[in-house]
Order: sequence, then C-alpha cells, then structure tokens
Amino acid sequence: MSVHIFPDPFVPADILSAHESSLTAGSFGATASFVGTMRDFNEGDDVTSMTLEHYPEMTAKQLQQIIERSIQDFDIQDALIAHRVGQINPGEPIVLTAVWSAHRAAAFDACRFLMEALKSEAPFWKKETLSDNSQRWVEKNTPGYSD
Amino acid sequence: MSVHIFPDPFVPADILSAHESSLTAGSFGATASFVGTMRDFNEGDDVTSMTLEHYPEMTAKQLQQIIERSIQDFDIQDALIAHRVGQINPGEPIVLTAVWSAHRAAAFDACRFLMEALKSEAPFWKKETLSDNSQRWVEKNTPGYSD
Amino acid sequence: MAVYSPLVTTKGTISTLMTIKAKFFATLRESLNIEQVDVNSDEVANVTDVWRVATAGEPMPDHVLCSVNLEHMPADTVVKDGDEIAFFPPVTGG
Amino acid sequence: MAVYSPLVTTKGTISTLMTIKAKFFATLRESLNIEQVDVNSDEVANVTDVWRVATAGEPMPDHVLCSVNLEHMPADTVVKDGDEIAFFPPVTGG
Repeated sequence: MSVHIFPDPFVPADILSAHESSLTAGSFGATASFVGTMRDFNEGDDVTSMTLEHYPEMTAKQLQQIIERSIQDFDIQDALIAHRVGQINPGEPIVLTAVWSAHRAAAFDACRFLMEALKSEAPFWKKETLSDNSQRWVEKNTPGYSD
Repeated sequence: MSVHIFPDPFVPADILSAHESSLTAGSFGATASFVGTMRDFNEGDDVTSMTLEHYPEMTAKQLQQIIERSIQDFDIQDALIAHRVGQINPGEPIVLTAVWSAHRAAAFDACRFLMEALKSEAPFWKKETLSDNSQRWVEKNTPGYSD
Repeated sequence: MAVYSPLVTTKGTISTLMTIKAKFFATLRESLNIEQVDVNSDEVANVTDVWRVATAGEPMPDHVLCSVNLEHMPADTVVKDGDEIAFFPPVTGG
Repeated sequence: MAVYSPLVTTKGTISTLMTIKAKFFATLRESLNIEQVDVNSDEVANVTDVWRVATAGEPMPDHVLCSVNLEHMPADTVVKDGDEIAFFPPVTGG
C-alpha cells in the first residue's frame, strides 16, 4: 500500500506501473483505478488554475488510514492513493486511486470507497482562479454515489 | 469511443494514454478504468497459460454496441474497451475498460457496466492449461456485483 | 459471407440459390468436431432447425447460446437465406 | 510539535509548562488571518475553548470541522497539554 502527495504534476500511469512492479505478476486478476483531472470549467465558469491547500501531517495520516480501512473491509490485495497539492493547471491529474484484487467486484467497490472516503475526510481544500483572475474556494464536494 | 482486439500482449497504460490524447485536455474530470489480468491460479489449480477463443465479427460488433449503450445510458464523454485473444500467459492483461466523464459517479458506474456487459455478452471463451499440461474450458463467468 | 448464386428463371425473374452458414465455438466446436457448415435454406425454418441439420440430429445441450447475424437471438428465431447462425456455450471473456 | 519545558517543583515532582497548538486552514485561515497560534493549556478544557482563546472570541461559523492530533474530532472533545488542534471548512479534495 502506498500514499503519495505530489507538489508537482504526476503521471498516473507511471505511479501505477511502479507500484505494480512491486506486486507478484499473476497473483492478482483485477485492477480498478480512478483518476480525477482538473477541468477548465466549473459551475458554468472558466477556471484557469487551481490551488490545492492541505494539512500535510493530517493528510498523510488520513490517507494511510483510508487505505488500511479499504484493505480491512474489502477482499483486496493492495491499494494506492496519490494526490496533487499546490498550483494545478487544467488537464493535470489531481488524484489517483487504485486497487488490486483477485476478483473484479472487490476492486471496483474498494476503488470507489477510496475516492468517497478521501473526498469526505482528507484535509484538502481547492481554490479556483477564474478567467477574470478572481479567486473562489470550492465550497463542498458532492457525494459520488448515484444511488 | 474505441474497441481494440489484440492477438498479442498489450500495455493498458499505452492504450489509455493514446486514447486520452484524442480527448480535449481539461474537458473531463474523471477517468475510471479496469484491467483484468491473467492469474497463475484458478479454482485451486496452477494455471500455466490460457487460450482465448472468440468469434471475431461478433466480438467487434458486440463490444461496439456495449460502448454505445454505455454512452447512451450514462452521463459520460467517452469509453474504450480493449481485449486480448489467443494464447495468454499469467500476468498479462486480458481486458481493459475505461470511461471519461465530467463527474466520478458516472465514470465508476459506466466502467463497471462495460465489464459486466462484456463478461455476459461478448463471445469470448477461455481455455486454461494446467501445470500437468491438461486443458479445461472455463465454464461460466461469475457476476461482478457484490450486492 | 455466404456465396450468392443468382439464377434467371424461365419467367425471367431472378431467384437465388442460398445457404445458411452455421458456426460452432469452443466446447461445441470440439465436441461436435464442426467449425462451420453450410445448411440448405430450404430445409430449415428456425435456428433450432439449423442446429438439427448442421449436426445431423445431435441433441442440443442445455445452455447453448445462439446468434443470428452476430446478434444474440433465441433458438426459435426464424432464419432466412444468407443468415449466419452461431452456436456457443456461455461466454467467459473479460 | 509543541515545545515541552520540564520544571522541577519544590516537592521534587516534575511538572510541565505546556501549550496547545491551534491551526487554521483555507477560508478560516484567510478570514481570521491566523495560520497558527499557541494557546496556554491552563485556559482551555475542550476544542471549543481552544477556538475561543485562539480567535480572541470570534464566533465559530457553522460547518467548521475540528481535528485533534490529526484525527477528526467533535468540538466538545477534551484537550490536553501538547495537543495539536486544527479548524477547517468542509474538505474539497479529490
């Protein structure tokens, strides 16, 4: 299991493949992953950049605990969370969650759990810069389950 | 949207990044993906290799239709399916599904739909070779929803 | 695709001598030892008939799936000249 | 981490002069113009007290979240010497 906090742009595929090279090939059958990417619009406005503030010591601890809970609660082999902080431009990845397991149901469930848990618990805060150079804090994450 | 059938090993990250380069950066906020990988064991036995038979014309048509249904039924921007055929060794990817959307709920839902639909509808058949060189057909896919 | 052989009849209209293609996959291909066979369309009304003629009367195992022109279809589906019918066990891809 | 200053009392037992660290993030950091402040542990019993002393009596907005030693905790949580308390708005990562 691993937690990464990146102050600079990261490439999700590189993080995944680096992590996967530490696992035994042939031992897992399912990998579910999710990447959240910065969009250039939000709530009807053009967004030119974003600053992601966080509480570093708490972030690391909370993300580690979220991964531990996923491994305890789902039948999975391993999990990973990577999160960007600092100034972010549109098109750049913000977050990566990934899960490895024997079967697909647990991988899908756990990958989604990681995203929902970090979106509601991990101490990150987004501040958007709009095209007129004004700034605004994102107020609230919306729940990610449609049902 | 794209469907790929590979008779030789493929690298999911390469397929994803090639596809993503055709999308407008900043236009999507969520990417959910799933990779099914060949395990070296199944139902208690060591599996040394696998042959994936398919019905080429029907496979292409069914996978295309599954992608079209996902775009019709979920609020997503784009989707991709890649599937391996022929002889496969443990540790090699068998299937990749990926979905791009504005928000994460639709990406997760649609990515899972792609896997469940292809597992129940696309004309592929797995034949395993065990460590004693005997061969057996995989009889049935199990459902992938835990609820 | 099936081969179409147009014939001009004595009345001057065009008829065709047609076949239905039957394909077998995976366990069915192995157990019946048939990969593909053409069936005379005059002899068959539906998919079940295609199975009977193509396999020379072998009983159809439970859980056999059928397709007509690359779409999943039930065994009582009516067939027509030029159709491609396939028989296969439950799919196990992904 | 808070600085611990051990003192030997006249009775020979060891006491400590301690502080509680209070941190503020995002909108709270900006609106209060406080990033971090130390609070004398003698003046506070729980997290709400830490807010009151650290902000010199500013009312606590609705929906403020609190943490004690990097864990989410309710505002009535009892605090002790050396604790690190943080106040922040709803999180918006991911």
